[in-house]
Amino acid sequence: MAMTEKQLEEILAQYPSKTQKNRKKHVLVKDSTTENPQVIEANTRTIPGIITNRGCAYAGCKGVVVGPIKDMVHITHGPVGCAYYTWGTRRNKAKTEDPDKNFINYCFTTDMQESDIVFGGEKKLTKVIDDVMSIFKPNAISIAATCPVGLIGDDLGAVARKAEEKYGIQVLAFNCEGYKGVSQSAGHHIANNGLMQHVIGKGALEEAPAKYAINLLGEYNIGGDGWEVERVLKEIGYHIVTVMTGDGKYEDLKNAHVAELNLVQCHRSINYIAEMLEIKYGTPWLKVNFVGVQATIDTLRNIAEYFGDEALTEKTEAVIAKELARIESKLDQYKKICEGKTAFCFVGGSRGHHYQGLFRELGIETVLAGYEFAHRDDYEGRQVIPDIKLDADTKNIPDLTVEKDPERFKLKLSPERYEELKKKIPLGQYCGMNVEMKDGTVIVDDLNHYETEEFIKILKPDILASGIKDKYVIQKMGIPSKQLHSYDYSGPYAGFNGALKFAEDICMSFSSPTWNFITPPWKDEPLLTGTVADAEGVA
Amino acid sequence: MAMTEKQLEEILAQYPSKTQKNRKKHVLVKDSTTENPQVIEANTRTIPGIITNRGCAYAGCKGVVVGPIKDMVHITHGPVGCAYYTWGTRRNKAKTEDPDKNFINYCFTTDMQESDIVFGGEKKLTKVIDDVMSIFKPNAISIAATCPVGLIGDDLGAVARKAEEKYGIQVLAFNCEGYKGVSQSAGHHIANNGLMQHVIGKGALEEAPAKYAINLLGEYNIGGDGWEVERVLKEIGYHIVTVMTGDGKYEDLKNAHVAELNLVQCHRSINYIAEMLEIKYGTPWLKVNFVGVQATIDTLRNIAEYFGDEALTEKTEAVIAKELARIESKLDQYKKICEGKTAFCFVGGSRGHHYQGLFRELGIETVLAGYEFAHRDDYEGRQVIPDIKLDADTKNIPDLTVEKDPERFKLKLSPERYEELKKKIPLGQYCGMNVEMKDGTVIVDDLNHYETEEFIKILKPDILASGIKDKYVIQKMGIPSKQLHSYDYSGPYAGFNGALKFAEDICMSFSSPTWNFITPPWKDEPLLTGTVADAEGVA
Amino acid sequence: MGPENSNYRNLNENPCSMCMPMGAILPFKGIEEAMVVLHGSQGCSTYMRRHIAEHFNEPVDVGSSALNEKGTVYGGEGNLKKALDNIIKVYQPKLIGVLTTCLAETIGEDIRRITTDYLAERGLEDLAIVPAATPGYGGNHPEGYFLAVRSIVETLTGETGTHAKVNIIIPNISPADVRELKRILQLMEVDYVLLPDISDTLDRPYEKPYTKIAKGGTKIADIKAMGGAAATIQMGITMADELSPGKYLAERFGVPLFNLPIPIGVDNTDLFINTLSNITGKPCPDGLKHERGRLLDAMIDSHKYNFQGRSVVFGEPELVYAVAKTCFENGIFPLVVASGSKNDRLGKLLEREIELAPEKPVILNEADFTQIREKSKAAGVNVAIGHSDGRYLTEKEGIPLVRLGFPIHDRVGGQRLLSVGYTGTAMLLDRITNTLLENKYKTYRSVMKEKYFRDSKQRIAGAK
Amino acid sequence: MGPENSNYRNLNENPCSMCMPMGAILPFKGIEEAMVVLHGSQGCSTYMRRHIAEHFNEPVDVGSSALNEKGTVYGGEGNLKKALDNIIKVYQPKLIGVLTTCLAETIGEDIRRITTDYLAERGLEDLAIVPAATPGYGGNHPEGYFLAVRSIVETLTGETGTHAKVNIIIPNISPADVRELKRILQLMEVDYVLLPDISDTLDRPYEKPYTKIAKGGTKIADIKAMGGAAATIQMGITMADELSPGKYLAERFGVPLFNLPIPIGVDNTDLFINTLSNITGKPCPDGLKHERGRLLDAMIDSHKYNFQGRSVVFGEPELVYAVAKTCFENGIFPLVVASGSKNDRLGKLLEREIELAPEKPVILNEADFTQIREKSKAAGVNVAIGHSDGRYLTEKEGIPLVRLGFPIHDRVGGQRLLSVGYTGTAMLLDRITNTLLENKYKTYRSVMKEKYFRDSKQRIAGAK
Repeated sequence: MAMTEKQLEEILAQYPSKTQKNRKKHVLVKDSTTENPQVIEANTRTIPGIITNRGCAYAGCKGVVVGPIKDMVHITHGPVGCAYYTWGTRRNKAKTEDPDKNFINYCFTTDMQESDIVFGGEKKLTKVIDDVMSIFKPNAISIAATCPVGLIGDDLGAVARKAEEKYGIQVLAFNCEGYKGVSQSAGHHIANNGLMQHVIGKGALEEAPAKYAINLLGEYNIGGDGWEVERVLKEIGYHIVTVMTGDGKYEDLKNAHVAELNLVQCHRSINYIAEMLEIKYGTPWLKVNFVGVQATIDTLRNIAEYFGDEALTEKTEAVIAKELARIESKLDQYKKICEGKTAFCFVGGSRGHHYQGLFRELGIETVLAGYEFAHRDDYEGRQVIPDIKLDADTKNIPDLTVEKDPERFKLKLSPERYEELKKKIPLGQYCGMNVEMKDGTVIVDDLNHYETEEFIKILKPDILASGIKDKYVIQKMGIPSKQLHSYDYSGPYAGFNGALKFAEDICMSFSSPTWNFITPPWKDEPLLTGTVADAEGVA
Repeated sequence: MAMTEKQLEEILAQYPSKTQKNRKKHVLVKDSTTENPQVIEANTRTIPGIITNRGCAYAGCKGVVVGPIKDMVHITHGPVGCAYYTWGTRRNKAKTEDPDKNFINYCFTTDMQESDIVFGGEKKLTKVIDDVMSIFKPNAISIAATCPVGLIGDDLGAVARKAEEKYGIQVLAFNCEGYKGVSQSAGHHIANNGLMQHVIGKGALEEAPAKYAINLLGEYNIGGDGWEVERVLKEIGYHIVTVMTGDGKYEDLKNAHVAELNLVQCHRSINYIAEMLEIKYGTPWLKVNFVGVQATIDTLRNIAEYFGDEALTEKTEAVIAKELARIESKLDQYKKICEGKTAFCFVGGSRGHHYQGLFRELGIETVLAGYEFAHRDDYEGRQVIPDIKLDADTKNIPDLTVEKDPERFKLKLSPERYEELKKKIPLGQYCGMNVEMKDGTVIVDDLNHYETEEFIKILKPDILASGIKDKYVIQKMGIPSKQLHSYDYSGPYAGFNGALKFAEDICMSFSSPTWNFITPPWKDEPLLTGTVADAEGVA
Repeated sequence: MGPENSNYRNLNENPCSMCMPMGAILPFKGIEEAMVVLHGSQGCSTYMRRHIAEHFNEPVDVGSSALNEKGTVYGGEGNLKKALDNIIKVYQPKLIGVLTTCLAETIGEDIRRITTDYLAERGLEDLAIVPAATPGYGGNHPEGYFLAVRSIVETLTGETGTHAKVNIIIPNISPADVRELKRILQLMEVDYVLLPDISDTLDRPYEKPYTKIAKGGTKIADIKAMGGAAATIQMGITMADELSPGKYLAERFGVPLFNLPIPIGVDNTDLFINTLSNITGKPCPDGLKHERGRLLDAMIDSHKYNFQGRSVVFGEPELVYAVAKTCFENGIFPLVVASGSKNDRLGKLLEREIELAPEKPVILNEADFTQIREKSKAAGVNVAIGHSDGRYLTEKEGIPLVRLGFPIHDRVGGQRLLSVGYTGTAMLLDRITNTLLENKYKTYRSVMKEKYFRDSKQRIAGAK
Repeated sequence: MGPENSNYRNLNENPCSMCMPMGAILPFKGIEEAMVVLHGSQGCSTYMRRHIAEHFNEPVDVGSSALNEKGTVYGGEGNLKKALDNIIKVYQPKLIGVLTTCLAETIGEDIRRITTDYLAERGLEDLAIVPAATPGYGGNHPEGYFLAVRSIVETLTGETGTHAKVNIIIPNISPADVRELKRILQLMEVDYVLLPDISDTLDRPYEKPYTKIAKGGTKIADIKAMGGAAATIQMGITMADELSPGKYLAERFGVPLFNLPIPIGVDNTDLFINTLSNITGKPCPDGLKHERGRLLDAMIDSHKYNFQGRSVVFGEPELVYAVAKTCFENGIFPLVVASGSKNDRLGKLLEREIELAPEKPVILNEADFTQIREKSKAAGVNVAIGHSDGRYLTEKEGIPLVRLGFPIHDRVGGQRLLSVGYTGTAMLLDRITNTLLENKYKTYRSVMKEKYFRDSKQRIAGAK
């Protein structure tokens, strides 16, 4: 079922006129026949009063990027709520080699009180760092600011520096107050800058300790995704220097500079670092996608292509063949259940794009997709980056400019080889989501509850992939929902095993007999119809 | 609070006259001033329609005595119910050295159907034995008959003999049909005879493998009682040949003849065997009581006295001192809560007697006591045995006559030493419960629900020690109940630790704030009295 | 889908059922001022009182004729009459159920004659005595239950004028369930006779003074008039016709019978509500519709967790049917459906559900727990639903048990477990779903470790 | 018995509370046709919606003024008005709650003025806007909850004629609890206004078509008339006077206030029932008396198991008080009583119970789970009662958790948990007792082994 421009206009017509005008730029009905590629507005201010699914800069910085680093203590400087709200909620898994150095299940906050707001919170923060050091002795500490911190002028940097001097460990201060930028995207940027500036490259390694050394960027190990990806990569023979940041370690992160290649899974949250790593250390980055069987296969082949080693290529094919043999027939079973169905796919990061491929493999067409906090390049491809006009909110996020590291820069590829590879594999490239979507499908930036409902009424999808905030709106409308933030406590969904698990979980929604009951019999059916046969009437 | 004869008569007057006459003989108000000791009728037929707490012969044989032997498979031959009802309900604990030879958690039955009743159940029983042998390979098997088996003429003995021939293990047949005798006491007798005739003395041992070898008879390890007793006995230095039958082993039982002394805990259920062991093997028996601190101490000293070894006596005193030091102050705390309270103590076996001492140690006076299935000697002492007239029901239980074993009989004590010891310790003696009860207290044989209620109304006890069948009658009357059959899933209550645990559990009933609520405020109190103070009235 | 032949061996090892008179006692406990006597060995009464008391945590007075060896030779008539004398004097009941046992049936006691004679001899015109032949080998406790209800109706119900009441005949469900049925009937404004009604008698409030027979229970006058009712709704679809009280009322008095499942699950509850509407012409009230909506909402919220459930359902056939159906509705697909009874209807009734299910369950008749355990293990069951004896499935196989039915002796509140109607179904489902979730979280680390770190010693943190 | 000084360190490690606006959102969800807007960063609204939705499994639409850096400099008035415009257009609410956040309060936004201006500018006479100042640092979510209710009353309630209704002001309890209170009020034949009423709005039935704002909630007209009520019963004894809506109604309109605990436990429920009787002159009906009797009966049946309970109770002070009291009543003596809030009433209110208890509990104010865990471990606690975050007590210390309160995110059915009134108390107690029993059976073998066979390799079978 496709969407007409008229239907779209009717939906938007319910808004006040200013809002209508604004939202119109954030919604496209895909049309590949236009003279110029379609433009979508993204990464602009959220309209007040729209029930957006977006979060804030603190969420992007502490919640997404910095939080999963397991051997650091992450202190939320602010009133108690914000720390609480990021406690375990992203389901970033982490295994522990050293149980005393895994703080992933902990939540630390200065729990600022009214007096701290009035008199300043630096003192309390300093004491909290003292507490943390005396109890936990982490390898490093991060401090994330919430809204009031910037407003009352607490100098996190100064507190952090003093603590660094006192304890001889790194204390990273992130000024990621919630009001900064227009979404969590600002927080990713702030986090990336901080990690780049203070952590990466601080390690002692000059060279990778093994062949085929790679970093996995933008993989947060939700539900164990990263573990599945690592399983396959290790089997082929890659050495993973660091994962940013799912099940990630501060100690590994410091040596990210030694990798031969950076894999970028979530483009939005981590492309800053990928870019800077290339400039500073000469490490190219490759856009990868481990969501979906074919995407995983393509990705594995692309990585092998990059290294250009015959044995590696052979091993890659062998692993692909083995994995396929193991899962294909099971997937086919699931496909029978899914075939012909349609989905909405609205998530943050790159998932709004990635999961379309996996849906397609199951026979499910994505009829509407979008991102919570993307920039235009996530939709239209990186080629539009030069054309993007930055608004004031984005400009306010300090940009980090890096240069070639005089000692550690190492060209991993000759410029010729680079250009040659670029034609074959997405080296330093990302084409965005839009190009892969069919004409007539809908692309929506920053979808809200109202629009969700309206689009559902028109497009009548069979399933919605989204988050918990809209999950119950969707289900109350009688449509199964698949949470792609927390996977409904399931997962992993990445790689081969993940595709299978995803297929299983999606089929669950279609197969569960529960959905047979959503129309009460007294509304649509006469009394006793279809059931009276069960009753044994004896007159 | 004591009971007058008049009150007693009023209670019994509610019965039809025949019943009244009968029951009168089963109830005494203790009076030590009578010329001759008071006589109580016991072990006579239960009056139909009285809500007795007694069970049947099957319960006494399979449920009590034979069932706890852990390395045997016990098959209930009958319809499914009787097997089910004895499945785990006695809480006989058993530890396992060999997990494949502990069947305590299992329940086996031939599950007789109507056709088996019509055509006979021997075939099915034979097949069930085949099943058991092929699956479990036990060291021995018992078969217990339920009501219909005897009536339809199944020859258990014949089936058992054939199975013994086929499998080369012992298969013991017990004709313990439910209608035999007047209570479970008949079943004890049947079980005792069977074990004596077929198991004890069949072992290879000629001598005890260690010094101070004893058997512990009539200890069923409910809630772990036997473990606590064994703990103390072993610490002193006794070697326990076998326990009959709590946590007991068929393999050990076979060598029961080598012990130097038999300890009899539950007089009622096991005195037959104790007597026969003395006749056949020359092993004296000592009445012991491990319920209560002083009783345990007395018992330990008596045993030491029997062996007459100085080191043993010293070790006994050392253990007593150590245990006392450990528990005394705690017991004193509990005693403060219990002091001055009164109890009913009505249980089977010897517990109606034993627990009175433990109650007394806590400051609780027993104002009514009795047994479910005792004989007169359990009340009045073994000296009345010659005077007891056996009724037809008891006579129907075949008596086993044993003689000196020509090879294995060994006089453990010279007749002189025996007589000398008898003056100091209860060797071969039991004085019964009555002698220890105070004047004015009530002694009831085969107490029923109606009488329980009536006695409660008059004697207003603070706690009732009884079983689960009357537990809820008691509690509905607003009085705490302590189950002394299954210990309310608590225990152990024997020995030093047990006394402490019992004290704790009893205090629980007195201390639990729950009992403060048993009168609804709208019945006895004006609205809002005592509680309105909590409400903050602002007019 | 016929049941598996359960009699692959003769041994019943760890039984999943009790005997007939045990089941027959229960309905008598749900009639006003009633007592019951077992004609047989006193042990029968003692064992059954013990087990019933342990489940309900209530006094359970059951008399016995205390037959002894002499009785087996000369007959038990004298004993039974004595028992009746004593019980009448002390309890003053309005009705006495007289049940036989293995012993009485094997020696051929004619309790109908004895009790008829007794009433005549004693001139007790106001007392009703209901005899029922329930030998332990004649069936299991569920059959005993229905037979007793049928005997009650056969003995008491007579010719009467027609009236608008609906007979509601129920199986062995919890007092809380009975109260919930009564609440629904009240919401539906249905005038009814519910038989038997244990809601007060076997879950009686603490109250002074203690009375020997609990207040409450179905009124005898109401039972007498059941033949004139507008219809009978009987929750007894798994029961044979000869045990069916509803069938008797239909055949003898022409009362239309609607034989329905216990209203657990959406379909079963819809059927109950719709049948009531059909009989009375009264619509489903808004309040109930909301409860239904809330149940659906709960089912949707839990459907992904439930779909990971692989269940074994065991116990009394009537309850097993309703619960299995509910499991099917929620994707908690039953892989083992077991009852200790001889019952060939259970499997047939589930045929449609089984056909649509992704895996076919094993239907076990005359099952013991050894079979149930073996089949559950083989099928990869991850949740058990049934009475307390299923705890062995947890202990031996790690399969968590959702306690439901009779008996529940290792937890409190079996009498307060609510599972019928829309609201009760939601409560039952929450218990099942949360059991699945608890087990999932408990085993998460080991599962992930097995999958991704089999060969390492690394520990995994951060579950959920 | 003063609380322990919890601030022995500055670090809050694993918090036991959320922030003020989180609590303030909830009451607005219990008013008919109401919406709520957070004035601040959009992240606040997103986080809180996420957490509320996860607990209730319901849609939770909460607007945000989406303030950005510019707003922090020039003020957020424009954004807030835009937010109101959009919400009014799309949701057409009858009432909008406007709550501040850390950001709005730190920059000093005057929402009372802004919203007053807004209504005037737009000419929206039928719309009510309730502003409430709820900075994240101003208290925790329980304080936010009561402050919001007080703001609602302060804004809406006006002079009115007296009437016979009773105001029932309730804290954050489950929708099932609210329904149970309403059932009790109906049984007592009390005419009432219950504020806020989330029983339908945050536990709404599946129903077609979907409506943006759930049906149900307290009627605005009723709230307006609360000043004329016969009395107020407020379940908010742990709350400071300045947060007390009932106190306001008493002082402003002279409505007599009965500030009571949540009716969990016998005493607390008696107090509620008796207060209702006292106000209305109506007696406690038989049905309720039976429920009370059944609760007592259940308490007696479980008292030995309960007496072995050593509990930690944590969460929102009002719930903690009622549950701790219930634990005292049943001998499940609380050894740690903890709330994340600053609250000096909790310990004082429990003084009498503490005095009678065999061991004195630790009262923790402004507690985090690290403290709760340490104190629970030290006290040998064997059962925890509180919301899902207490699962760490299970994971780290093996203390089983009875889930109760808000939030419950690792099990289903938090919205259906029933704990108030006599029947609810029995259900809560069964959950606690069975948790104790389950744990006891699970650890029985190891306990016995430790005690009797420490030095042997013997395994123990035959538990129970």
